[in-house]
Amino acid sequence: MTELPSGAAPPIVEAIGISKRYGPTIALADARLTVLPGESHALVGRNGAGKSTLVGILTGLRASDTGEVRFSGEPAPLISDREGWRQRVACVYQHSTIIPDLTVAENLFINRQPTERGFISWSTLRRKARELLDRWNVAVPEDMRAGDLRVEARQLVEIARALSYGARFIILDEPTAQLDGEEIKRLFVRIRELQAAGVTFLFISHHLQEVYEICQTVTVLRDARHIVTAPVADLPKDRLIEAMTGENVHLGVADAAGRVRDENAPVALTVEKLAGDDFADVSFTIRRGEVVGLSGSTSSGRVGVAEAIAGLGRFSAGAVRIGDKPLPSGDVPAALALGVGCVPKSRHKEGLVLSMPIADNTMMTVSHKLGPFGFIPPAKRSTLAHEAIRSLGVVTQGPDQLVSGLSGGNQQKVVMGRALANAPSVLVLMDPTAGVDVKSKEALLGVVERMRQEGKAILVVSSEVEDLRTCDRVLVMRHGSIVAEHKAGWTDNALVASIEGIEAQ
Amino acid sequence: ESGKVAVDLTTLTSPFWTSYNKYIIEEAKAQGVELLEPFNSEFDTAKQITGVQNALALGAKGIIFSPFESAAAGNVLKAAEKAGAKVVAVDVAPDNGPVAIVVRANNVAYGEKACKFIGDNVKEGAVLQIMGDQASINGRDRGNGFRDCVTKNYPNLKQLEVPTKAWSGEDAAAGLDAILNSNPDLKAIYMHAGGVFLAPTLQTLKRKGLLKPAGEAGHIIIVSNDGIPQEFDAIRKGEIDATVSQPADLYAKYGIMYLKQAMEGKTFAPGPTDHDSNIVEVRPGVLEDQLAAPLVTKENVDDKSFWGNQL
Amino acid sequence: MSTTPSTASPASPAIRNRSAVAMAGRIRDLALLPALIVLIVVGALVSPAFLTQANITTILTSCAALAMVVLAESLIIITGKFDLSLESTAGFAPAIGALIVLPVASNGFGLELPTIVGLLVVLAIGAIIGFINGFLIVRLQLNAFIVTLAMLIILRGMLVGATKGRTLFDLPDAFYALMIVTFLGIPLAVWLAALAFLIAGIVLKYHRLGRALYAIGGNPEAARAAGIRVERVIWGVYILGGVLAAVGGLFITGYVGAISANQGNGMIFTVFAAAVIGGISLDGGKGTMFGALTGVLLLGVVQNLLTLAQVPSFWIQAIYGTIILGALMVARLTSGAPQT
Amino acid sequence: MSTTPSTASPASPAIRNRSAVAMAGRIRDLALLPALIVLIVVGALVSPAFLTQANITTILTSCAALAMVVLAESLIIITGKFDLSLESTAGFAPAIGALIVLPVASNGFGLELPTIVGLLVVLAIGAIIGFINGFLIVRLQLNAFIVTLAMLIILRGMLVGATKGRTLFDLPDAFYALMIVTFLGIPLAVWLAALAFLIAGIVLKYHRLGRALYAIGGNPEAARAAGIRVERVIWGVYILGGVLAAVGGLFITGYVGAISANQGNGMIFTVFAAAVIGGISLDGGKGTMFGALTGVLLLGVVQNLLTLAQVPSFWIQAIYGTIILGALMVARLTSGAPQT
Ligand SMILES: Nc1ncnc2c1ncn2[C@@H]1O[C@H](COP(=O)(O)OP(=O)(O)OP(=O)(O)O)[C@@H](O)[C@H]1O
Ligand SMILES: Nc1ncnc2c1ncn2[C@@H]1O[C@H](COP(=O)(O)OP(=O)(O)OP(=O)(O)O)[C@@H](O)[C@H]1O
Ligand SMILES: O[C@H]1[C@H](O)[C@H](O)OC[C@H]1O
Ligand SMILES: [Mg+2]
Ligand SMILES: [Mg+2]
Repeated sequence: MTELPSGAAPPIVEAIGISKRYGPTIALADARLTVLPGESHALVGRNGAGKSTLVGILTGLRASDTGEVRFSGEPAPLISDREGWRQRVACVYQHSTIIPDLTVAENLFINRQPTERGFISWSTLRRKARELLDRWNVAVPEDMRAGDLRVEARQLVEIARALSYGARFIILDEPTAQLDGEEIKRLFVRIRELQAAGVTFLFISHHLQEVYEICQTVTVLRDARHIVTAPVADLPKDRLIEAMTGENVHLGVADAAGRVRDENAPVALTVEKLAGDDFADVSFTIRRGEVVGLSGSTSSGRVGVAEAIAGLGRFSAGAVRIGDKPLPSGDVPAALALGVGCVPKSRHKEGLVLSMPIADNTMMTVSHKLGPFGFIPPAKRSTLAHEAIRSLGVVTQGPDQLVSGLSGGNQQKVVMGRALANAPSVLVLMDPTAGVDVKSKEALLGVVERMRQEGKAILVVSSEVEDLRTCDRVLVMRHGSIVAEHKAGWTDNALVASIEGIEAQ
Repeated sequence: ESGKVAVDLTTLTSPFWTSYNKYIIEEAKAQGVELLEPFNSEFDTAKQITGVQNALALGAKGIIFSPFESAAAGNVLKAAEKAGAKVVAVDVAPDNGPVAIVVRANNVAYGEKACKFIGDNVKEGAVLQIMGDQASINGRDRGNGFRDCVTKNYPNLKQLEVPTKAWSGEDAAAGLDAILNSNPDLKAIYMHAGGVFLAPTLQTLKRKGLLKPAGEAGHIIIVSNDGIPQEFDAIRKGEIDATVSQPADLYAKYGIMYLKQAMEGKTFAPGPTDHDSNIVEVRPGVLEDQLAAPLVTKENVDDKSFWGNQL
Repeated sequence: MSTTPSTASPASPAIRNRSAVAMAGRIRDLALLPALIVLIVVGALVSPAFLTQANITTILTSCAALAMVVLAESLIIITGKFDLSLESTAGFAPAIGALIVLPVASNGFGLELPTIVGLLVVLAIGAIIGFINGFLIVRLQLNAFIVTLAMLIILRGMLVGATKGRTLFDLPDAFYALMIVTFLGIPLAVWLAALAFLIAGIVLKYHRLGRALYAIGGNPEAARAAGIRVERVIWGVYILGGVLAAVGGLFITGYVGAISANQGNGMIFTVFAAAVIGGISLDGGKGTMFGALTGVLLLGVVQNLLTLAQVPSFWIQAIYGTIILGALMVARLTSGAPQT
Repeated sequence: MSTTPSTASPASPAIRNRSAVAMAGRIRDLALLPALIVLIVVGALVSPAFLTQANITTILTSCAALAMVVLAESLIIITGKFDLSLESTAGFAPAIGALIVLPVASNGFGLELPTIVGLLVVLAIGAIIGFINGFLIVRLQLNAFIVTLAMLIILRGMLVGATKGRTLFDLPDAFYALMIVTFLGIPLAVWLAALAFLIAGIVLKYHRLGRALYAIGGNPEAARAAGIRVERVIWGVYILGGVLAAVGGLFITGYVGAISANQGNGMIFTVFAAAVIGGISLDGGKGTMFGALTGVLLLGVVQNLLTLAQVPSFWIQAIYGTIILGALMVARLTSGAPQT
């Protein structure tokens, strides 16, 4: 695709004819990728297209079945030569590569701790770690246990670490999926700086506007194959989506602004003077058929509130009522019984049992209702699971596939399926579309819209503008309290400014 | 003034050893010996040594111990000697001194007695040993005594063996059960330790419908070893035919007696004793009072002199 | 939304043959079958007695107690926990039941309670031990490995203490009944073990409680978020495990015809071996009752075979270990998946 | 906060008191100290002999072998793996070393090789066993628990087979030297164990290799991504573990003065108990050598104390278990963290 001007430097990485199978699954089929020095190159594709697999191959973590990888014209090092790979490419993988029981500082310098006469100098290590964290504005103590980091901080630590390797080529696999707006901005500033200093990026994201924002070239994978590589300028959004999906589709989520709502619908969820670990005195109500957004930056307390409503977290004061029934603190079964469905913040932590099939995961919240005496009739199980797979568009081999074998976006759909299975009257969705591809995201938000029309009350907890677009109003939290409310029809700028605490005028 | 005495127990979970433990306590009282709490070394030589060390720290001046293995006694003896304590070994002879005297019976002879009894009653066919732990000297001696005797004297007998780990009754039951499938016409069994193998053996035979009292057709000749009361009962009922009475009472009685004398400075010499046995110098410097371990059969099972009849 | 979300289109390369998927799930459970079949063939060649009905009964009978304890342990492992104390429960529970029934003359406590009370107490003791383990692990959040190891040592010790090391003979017949009474020539204990495995298998596969065990073992946080009462279920599984182990202990008593003060000692290694080679993952959340059962049978067949083959007793252990390792390798080769 | 990006503001909830954070890391290692101190005080009250120099030497000497094997096991557990076979290595390796040195008359093979060869072979056997375990686990990706359990059974069996169950005695003095030769009144073995713990402690804390063990135990994928040669390190740790266990076996030999065919049997439970109550997490990636050492000492002190206190022998085990459980609870209370 990309024409090499004669005499130009060779591609910083070139992968040709890459194929990879996982058992019967073809993750990559004769895929190729060429990244030129100095550019920021986007890699996009739907969930399960093979992006992460390609990343694994480009960083030497897994061997491809066929094909060849070259760095600056040289053949790639042997798989066993980790040092060789590390000099050529650094990476933030999609799955966490934090070692939970080590400190943040050590995680930053794992296997390259500064030594004096062969022994690690912990003081130097801490100092260097502090420097690195400060350069990144990562507000965590360097001697904190890394496993205690919040997802966002963990992601930032990983990014800081990848950048600190000093490699001239850096791969970021969905770095923004867990970050809030402010953090993303900071990341982009940094990427541009590094790019100006000659560093090359391969950037994976399901937020296509980010691709346009910082990338010059884009490569599209679809169904394990290479589809196109072109300058971003040549591929406007609809054509990019067409390349990703193979269909000419019009995407667009129903904006809540034009909606007609029954202002007098009964109140479904009441939150009254709720207080907990990182929030206090939070009050709001949601009526049936209403979608309310709860936004704010990472540590604003929005997740704490949402988890308290879903029974996942405890509250110390105040009350939550579903209809007119009070919800006990920290009691998921009670919340479920009262009709609260929930997509938790972290799908890996609370959302999924990776070692179990899709069917079991989706049915986990309702397993007591399926058959006599708690038995789960196989036919019912199968019907329900197929239904969930169909309605949410999960790309899978079938209900009996283990969730661990799904791509990240498809895993997210299963979490949504689990929340919906209970036929909830109140839905609490935390970052419901994290890591979900554009088209699937639409499908998920479409589900939200359908639930709304059925008269559910929906709380969308997110800092993503696109998720909040479906909301009738957005509550913004800061430092544990609600500080603003935006009716549908807000401008992006106003909302973002409010989230970040810059009172836009 | 005599000083305290420590007693080492090989295990606390075999009826033979629990009886021995009981006798030790009784004899100590009877003979006026101040006893420390006996310690259980659970078939483990290292535990035995730690136990002896601890006893010495408590000021023990005499030790009665039953090495799991002859060869493994050396460090116990050295530690005791260093602390000026006298030692009497019971049940197993240490390979070398210094030991005041050894009180035991000949375990090879146990196997031979069983072999003779079976050989005299069974002309041909399969005979089975249910073996003690082969990592213990008593298990090995009994096995070799029986095996060599059969090979030499009764070549018409086909020898079979069931091994057990740590004298496990379950191993005995499972092994016997299997052997009865491949050799349904089994003629005789020698159990190395009735204390642990009696119940599983009888239970297995009962389950397979093969427990025929002596005299009935199909009766399997069974010789046991240890001499606990349950074995005597089984002999009376005709369920088994004989057992070797390993003298738990005399082990305790003479163990305490010799130790008391040794602590008073007495030394011993080879020759006959006043209780129907001989002191023999089995190795240079190692004297052994070889107590009798009589074979108990239907004829003499009610003899009150057996310890198994006194409990 | 203009277009339907991309459902599993048959053209997608990510789609596999459905039955292949189902197979993959099964393989872990079936991994031991080839090794088991090889052993059975070898057995038939080595000894004509091996495949007789009597010998098959022998194998099943000798495995019954192990099977019960393996069942208990498997449930606990699937839930992501550990219980080492099951082996001592298998000794302690029947012993206490017997002690309260036996007269002083037979080394009992002299309470001479009715036999049925004794038997119920056996089960109750199992439940109580499981309850205490559960309390310490779930409530006090102590480490399961050490709690149950300490419990193992305590119970072993209490058994020795309560019996003064003496073996309990002359128990009421009811204590032996499970092994003595047969149906179709096979002891009740075997039927009971089979039934227990069947029920456990069905519940694990088709009942929400069973699925909850897998969910908890796979990801307790996610299970909690899905409304499963994780602590309560774990606690319950420990109690059930204790009861099953107590029943296993009654099987041993019936098998051996007495209760020695070291009944059950050393059994837990074999229990873990059977469960794990049967495909129960120590990480939790994985494995089936069928797999665990093949693990039990494999060990039972090997033991039986080694006796029938009259392997020299000095080498029998070494060969036993080698066969286990061999079976593990065969399972690895046939399943193709790394073992966890 | 107006516009500045959220830099490390002291108000941020993510920030904790730094020294508190550092403490939290330590607590796990120190958790056993209170229990240990209580025991020592109790010991001093119960028996005047307890705090004598002789008795302290007794405790240390009796713990030395356990300490070596616990060290080996801790390294392996930190790496996220398992080794049950260490106890049999502690028996097998010295036995083979002795067998090739001893004449036939002393139950040896009759090769009568020089003593130094025998001692080197002891270490080599340890290394080879570790190598084979590593091969099966790392290369063939077999389950570590079962591989090492099978290895345990095989080695136990081979030891009985090779010695025909007999005890090996009359070994060259060098086999006993570590326990016989003393320095400042304390056997070399104790010094060696202390040195080994010290080195291991330093390497684990201050060397990249040591940190690699934690990284691998914590998240092998991440460790691999960071350039750690995960397989090679795990394999190496198994080999080292084998060698350490072999040395531990030599300690036992020196302590006992002979090698019996069941040297080491049953030890592995105690090894795990010491490591885990010492704060080594079975999940891998957690724990320190200091913690493991306190675990060893705790068990040694309890054993010694129970004897000195003249606890009735029938109840000694039960009390032993209860004290372990008590220590665990004290550790839980003082550290305040759930145990893993
Ligand atoms: N280790 C694995 N074992 C089996 N299948 C795998 C494995 N890794 C990936 N796959 C499969 O390969 C395909 C490609 O997965 P990959 O993770 O590369 O997708 P992706 O493009 O990164 O998706 P997403 O956008 O959701 O992160 C998927 O069908 C996935 O299920
Ligand atoms: N069948 C499988 N077996 C093992 N690993 C798999 C399998 N399928 C996918 N994976 C791994 O897990 C990942 C699939 O999920 P993905 O990477 O999309 O994570 P994710 O859910 O997006 O992570 P995060 O929540 O942190 O964004 C792949 O990168 C792949 O390496
Ligand atoms: O040495 C053995 C003892 O003589 C008795 O027979 O019980 C089993 C073993 O302890
Ligand atoms: Mg991906
Ligand atoms: Mg993803």
